[in-house]
Amino acid sequence: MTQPTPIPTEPAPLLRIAGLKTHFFTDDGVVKAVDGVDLTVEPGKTLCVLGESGCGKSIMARSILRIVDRPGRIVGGSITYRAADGRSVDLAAMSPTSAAIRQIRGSDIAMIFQEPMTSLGPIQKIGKQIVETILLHRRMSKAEAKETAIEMLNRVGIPRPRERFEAYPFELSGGMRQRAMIAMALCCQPRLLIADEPTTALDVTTQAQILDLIADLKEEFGMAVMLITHDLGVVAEVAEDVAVMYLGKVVEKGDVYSIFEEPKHPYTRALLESVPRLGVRHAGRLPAIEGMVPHPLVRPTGCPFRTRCRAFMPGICDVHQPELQRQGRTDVACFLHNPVPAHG
Amino acid sequence: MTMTQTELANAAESNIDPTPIVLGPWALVWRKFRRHRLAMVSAVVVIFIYLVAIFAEFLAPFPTDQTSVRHTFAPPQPLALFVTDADGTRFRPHVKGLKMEIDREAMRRSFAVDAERIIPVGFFVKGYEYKLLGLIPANRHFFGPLDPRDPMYLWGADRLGRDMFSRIVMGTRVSMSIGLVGVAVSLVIGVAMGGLSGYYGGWVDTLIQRFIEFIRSVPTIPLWMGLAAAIPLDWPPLRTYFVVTVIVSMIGWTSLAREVRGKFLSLRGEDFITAARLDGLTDREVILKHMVPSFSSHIIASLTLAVPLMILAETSLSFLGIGLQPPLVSWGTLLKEAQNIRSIIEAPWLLIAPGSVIVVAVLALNFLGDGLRDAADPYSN
Amino acid sequence: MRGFLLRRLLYMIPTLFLVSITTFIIIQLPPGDYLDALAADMGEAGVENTAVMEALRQQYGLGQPMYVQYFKWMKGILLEGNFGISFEKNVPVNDLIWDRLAWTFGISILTLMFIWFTALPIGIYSAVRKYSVGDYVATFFGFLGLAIPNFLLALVMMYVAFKYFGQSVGGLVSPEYLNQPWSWAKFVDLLQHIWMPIFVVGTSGAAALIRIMRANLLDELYRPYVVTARAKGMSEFQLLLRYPVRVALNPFISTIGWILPTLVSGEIIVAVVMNLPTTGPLLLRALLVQDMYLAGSMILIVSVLTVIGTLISDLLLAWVDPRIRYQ
Amino acid sequence: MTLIPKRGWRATQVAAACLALALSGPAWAWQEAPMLSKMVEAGEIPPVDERLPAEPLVQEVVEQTGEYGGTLRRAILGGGDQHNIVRTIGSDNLVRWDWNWSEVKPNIAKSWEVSDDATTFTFHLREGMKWSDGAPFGADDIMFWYEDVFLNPDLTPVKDINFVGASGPVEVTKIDDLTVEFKFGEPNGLFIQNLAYGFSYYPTVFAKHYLSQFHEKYNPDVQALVDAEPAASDWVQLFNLKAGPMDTPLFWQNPDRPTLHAWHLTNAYGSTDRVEVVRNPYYWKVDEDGNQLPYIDRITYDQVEDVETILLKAFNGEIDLMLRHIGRPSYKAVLTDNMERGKYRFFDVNDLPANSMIVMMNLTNKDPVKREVVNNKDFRIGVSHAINRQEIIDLLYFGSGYAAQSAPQPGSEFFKEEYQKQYTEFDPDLANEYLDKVMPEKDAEGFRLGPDGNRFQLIFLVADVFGLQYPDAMELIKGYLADVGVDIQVRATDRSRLIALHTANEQDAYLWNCGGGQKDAYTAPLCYLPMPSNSVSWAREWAKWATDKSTGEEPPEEVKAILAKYDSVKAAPTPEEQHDLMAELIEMAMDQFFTVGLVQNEPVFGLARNNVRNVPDPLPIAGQLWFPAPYVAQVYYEGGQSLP
Repeated sequence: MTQPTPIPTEPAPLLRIAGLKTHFFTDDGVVKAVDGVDLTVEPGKTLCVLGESGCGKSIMARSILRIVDRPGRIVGGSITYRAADGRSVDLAAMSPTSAAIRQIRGSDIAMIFQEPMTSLGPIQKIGKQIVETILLHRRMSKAEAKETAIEMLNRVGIPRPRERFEAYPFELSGGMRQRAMIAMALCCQPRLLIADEPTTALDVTTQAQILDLIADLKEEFGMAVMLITHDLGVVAEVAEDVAVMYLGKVVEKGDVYSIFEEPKHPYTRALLESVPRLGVRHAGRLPAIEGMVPHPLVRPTGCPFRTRCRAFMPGICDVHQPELQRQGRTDVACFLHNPVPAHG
Repeated sequence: MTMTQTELANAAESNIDPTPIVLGPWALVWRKFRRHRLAMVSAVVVIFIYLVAIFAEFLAPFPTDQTSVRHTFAPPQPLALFVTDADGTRFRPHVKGLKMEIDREAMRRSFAVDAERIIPVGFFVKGYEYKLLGLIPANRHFFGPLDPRDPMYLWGADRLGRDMFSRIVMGTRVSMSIGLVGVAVSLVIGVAMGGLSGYYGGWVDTLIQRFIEFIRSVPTIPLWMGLAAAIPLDWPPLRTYFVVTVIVSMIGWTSLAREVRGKFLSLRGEDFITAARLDGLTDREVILKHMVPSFSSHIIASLTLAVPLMILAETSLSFLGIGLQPPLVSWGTLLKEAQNIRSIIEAPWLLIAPGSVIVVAVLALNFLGDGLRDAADPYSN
Repeated sequence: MRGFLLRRLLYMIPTLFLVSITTFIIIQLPPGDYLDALAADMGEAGVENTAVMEALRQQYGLGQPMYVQYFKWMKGILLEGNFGISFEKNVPVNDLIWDRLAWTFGISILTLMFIWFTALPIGIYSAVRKYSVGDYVATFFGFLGLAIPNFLLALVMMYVAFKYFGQSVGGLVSPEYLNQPWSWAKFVDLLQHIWMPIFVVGTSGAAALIRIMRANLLDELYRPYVVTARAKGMSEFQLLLRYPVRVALNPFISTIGWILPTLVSGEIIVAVVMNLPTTGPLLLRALLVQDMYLAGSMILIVSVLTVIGTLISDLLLAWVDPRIRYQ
Repeated sequence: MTLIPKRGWRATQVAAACLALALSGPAWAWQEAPMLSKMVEAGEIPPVDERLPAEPLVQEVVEQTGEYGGTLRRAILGGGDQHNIVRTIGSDNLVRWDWNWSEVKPNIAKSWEVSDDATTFTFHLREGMKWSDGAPFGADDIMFWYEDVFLNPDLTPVKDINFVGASGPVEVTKIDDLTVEFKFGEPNGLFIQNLAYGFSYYPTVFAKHYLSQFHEKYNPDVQALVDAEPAASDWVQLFNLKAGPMDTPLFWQNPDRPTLHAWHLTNAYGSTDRVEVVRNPYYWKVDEDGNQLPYIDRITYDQVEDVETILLKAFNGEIDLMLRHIGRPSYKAVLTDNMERGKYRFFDVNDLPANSMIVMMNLTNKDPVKREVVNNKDFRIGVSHAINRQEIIDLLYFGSGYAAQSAPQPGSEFFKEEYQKQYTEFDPDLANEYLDKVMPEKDAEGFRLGPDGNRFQLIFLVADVFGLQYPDAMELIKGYLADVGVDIQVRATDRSRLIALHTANEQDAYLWNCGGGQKDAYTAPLCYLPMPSNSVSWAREWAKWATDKSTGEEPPEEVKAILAKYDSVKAAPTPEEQHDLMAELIEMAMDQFFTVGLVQNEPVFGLARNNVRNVPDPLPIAGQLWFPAPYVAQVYYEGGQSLP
């Protein structure tokens, strides 16, 4: 962070992540799952975090709520959350078990997960799990909480919500479960919803319904959404802002139009090329990104993407680490665009 | 993500850093196991115990049935390494002699250390004859008094003046093999029954589950007593030993079968099993080539945990007087002989020595099994 | 659910039938009969009385073929609830066992409570703080509890109680309270004695339970639903108890049904060493002297308890785990 | 059930009082225990003068006149330990042995006469003697036993050998209410001796007034009682249940049954944690000062499951007087250590069988080869010489005891050192010499071959009985015999299986002991000639033949001669003739050398709290001699209660 962040013209961001590093201290070595991420989430906007599996986007999201399982630990950076009363807190500095962070979880920032099958308590009724959340954060009686929960179930499009209130997770279909999850996440009207690949496990039709639902609710509640996905289609559909992550770093970010129209980072480009498009004929196979994601313990020196980069520049990319810098309409971390530092 | 997977084949040619070697499942198990330090230590202990069992005669300085009138209830003699006399201090392993006095009124012998009398102890000394591994005639023993007629009771002597150390060493063979043989019997029955039950399901499963429930509903001790009492008396001790082992293994196979069944049930729905079936493999092949390997590490772990149960079961049998009979020596029979107030008060070593050996062996086996179980699923966590 | 229950009840019939036959065979397996045992007792006392034997052989109907004895016995049980008489005590089996069964259940339940109250927290701790010093200590003592044969522990504890506390050993009450009606003082005396068998029997049970709880909980602790609960803002303790522990407890609930029968017959040796008025010593003695109907009835009762216990376990499991219930 | 004795007492009360007034002179002023005085005051029982017979037995005390009071605490094993009670309170027969076991004295019978030909025995009972419920005891009770129990084939399918002569069972006749006559078809010189031993309790334990209700002859409605008793299906079973033999648990499971014992049961043995017996207010013995016995109020038997617990109880001072279970050499040391804590002392017990450890080889083995070999006396001599008895004694018994054959022991009128010492010296060469005469051939491993050319092998059964470490001894014996080329296999088993096997004549050999070392040589010569027995069988088939010529197997002439000699002992009318004939018999038996005796133990011991007095020391006991039972009544506590 050599440069001061430019003073935004828009209202202050809801969440500002700066230099976040979340590392896993395993017996085999340190896995740098998140290694210096800078992001901002604007109020009422949808940010899509895009990246392959294992690029650290889920860990980054969990770091915000401080629910990273051991042996993972935040080792650097800050997560500044601006609360409704205008005060800012650094979530990264909080103890993960403190009452302060627990108040934010579920209430200010809620999260839904990719596996609706396993993300709900298996032997507790759906309704009970929602009511539990409400009672954690809102002062109301159990009966009121129940009504709120049923109302919420209704709102997320679950038919016969009063009946479903008494259902167990395994009695619901995947889509219904994800709706229930969303109901649970939104029951306290959070200001930020983090959705971690919420549609991966669902079939295509349901995926669309869920995405629509999230978009609708976002409008309705005026909340911000951080959507984590590897699916460019999803990004295209719902995103306002996009951040592309690779190996624990944001390699490019910007508004969705800029990224799609003018991707700058070779990785972003490769991602976009690998998506089949209607009306575009490919000569042979769909182009794919060469190579594999490196082993988490063997991070390449210099630019993390250099091992797979078609524009690899020996002597530069394997020596220096590119920083995220504003280039035109997006921020990008690539020496094709950024100046190469004089010394390593 | 599909794109990385499709590119696997091309990966080698591109500018790739050396990726860590991809380990096979067994290597992964071993790697995880190695990290479990307690289990590693236990593994060493268990191997040591089995070595003792194999080379028992070589390690035991005296025959198990060698009695000594002058040394009934002789206390343990500490092994000293150095001798200090007029010529200075020299390395000379020895034990001190014992002076015995008889208190006729209280009917007891009391022993005092005879500091004057030094019984030199050496390695690879000559002693009683035996067959190493049951084949090679030998008379050398790992250590013992230089003169085999001299007394040396490192762990004390029992009521007939027999050397407890030798008896425990020899008992290791019976006790530890009862565990192994018993487990082997349990394994065969358990995997067969559990496998059938879990693989076929339906009425086979119902039948076998009812059968297991039935076996388990018969209380163990009466079952043991009934079976043990039905052994004809004119059977030689070794055959009786084998039957006792089979009896002991009755407790093991049902739980193993349940475990195997559970694994089968969960595997049955897995894609790779379905794929194997669609490939036209016979049931036998599917079971042996695909299912058994995928849970064999679990089975090994449960087996390791079953061995100590068998060892303890044998001690219970011995306690009831329906287990092994003299002249066979096992830890259980040794413990039974010491199971009385008199031993606790007058000769605690009779209880402590076999008791601690059992505890150590069972502990080690349990830790080992625990470590194996933790390591058994290399993909967990 | 009703179909499930009905099916299970139906399965019980052949199992119980098989159990009754096996029981009968087991008690007949050893050569000889009660009179041989009686003769042995008399012989060891130096008493020679051959005339008595013949009279008693008729008294006990021991000359009849086995299947006749079996049918007589079963008929009595099924039609009149009459388990036959004890040869050695010469009273109906019914008069002997219920009292002792009550004691056994009492001790079993207390032991169970002891096990649960000690083992569950330790097991949970052990899982949550996996590989911590506390976990190693718990593991070590857990396995130690498993490794020490119960009867050894019983004898040593009795000796310690005698030697250092001057306590009257054996039994559940001091001699002065034997055959006395219940009073507060007797109850206090009972409490002073009863902890010992509970501890001895409980240690190995607790040890096993710690291990199982730890393993079960470790399986659950990193499941996504735990993360969900955490993301909701629940405190660690709350979410631990409400979600993973609750799920990890299921296997235990399913073993409640098993506990009674194992404690009835499983701790025979401890009961003998510690002189408890439970079914164990009675059963052992009955087996040793081939007190046929007494031994047979007790084995049968234990077996029936096991079968019923399994049923109860399955029902309980279905009750606490909706996933099973709705299958 | 409890109603009946009460009614009986009321019915007889008047008559008894009249009798007492009319017949008992006021020569004695009887004293009674304080606990009974209270009961008299409360009107629960009649005064002592009316309870005692006109001529109570005046019991000589061992040390001095005692004090009343206290509870004698003992422990009893959970099952099969009825002899624990029998031997403290059970043995009170028509006549008794004195406490030195030297002479038969009056007991329930105040006197008796024997006809010159030793066929007829007339007993005079004590006038005004009562059962423990207060009902009078008399000749009718004995006749009830004889006519309705003993002669009833359902109740007594096999007659007790003590009441059967060669020509049939004894004939008992009532002369008057206080006189009965026992008449045998031929002389029975041992009858009085036999009657003094424990088993002969039969005539005086069947209380007619109580038991007749269970007898179909006296109670036509007995079926109603049968129906009410779940443990019985007909009146015979019911009767046996209410009137079981004393040496089985049955007797001690009916607390309602009136007895003539010093204490009577308050609850049934086996059903609770403690069996308690309380003094019989009608006990018919007094001390020399006219105090009614017993001195001690009650005896408790705490039921335990394990001998170890009894030991711990003894250490804790919770055992007041006991020798059963704990008087074993191996416990001596720990008991000595805790003497101060438990406040007890030891007394000697003269338990001297013919031998404590006898190798009984089956002379009527089903296997012809084994039978041929073991029947050869040279084989048995060889075996005897091969065994190192001193080592067994040193190892197992701390050197106490001595090598001995099964023979009359020192102190016995038949003792001869040559009997005791024959073939006992340890001499493997001599053993080999004898064995070579029987089985000269050996196989490659040095084991002798039997006459059929196969290795000769005997399977020895061994059970851990008498607390004498038989299994350990057997391991040693196995080694000794292997040294002289005899292959034996040891099979440890429990007692009942051992009994089952040898009563089926399916054993080769086993270790046991044998009575007949002392006075009981006359009545229990189990190792001198083949006799039917539950536990001793070295020639079961011959013994069968001896009792019934149509069964078993005819023994060789020498054995038949011994059997005939025993008949002549029984027929001899005078003690002198009996002695001479018995001595001849023993001489013959010693020459036959039926069994190989190994060890004679030194006297064992009993334990008494320090203030327990009047304990016979040494106390003789034997299989038949149920001591100290008749003499516990005069045991007392100094201070009237057990030490705290």
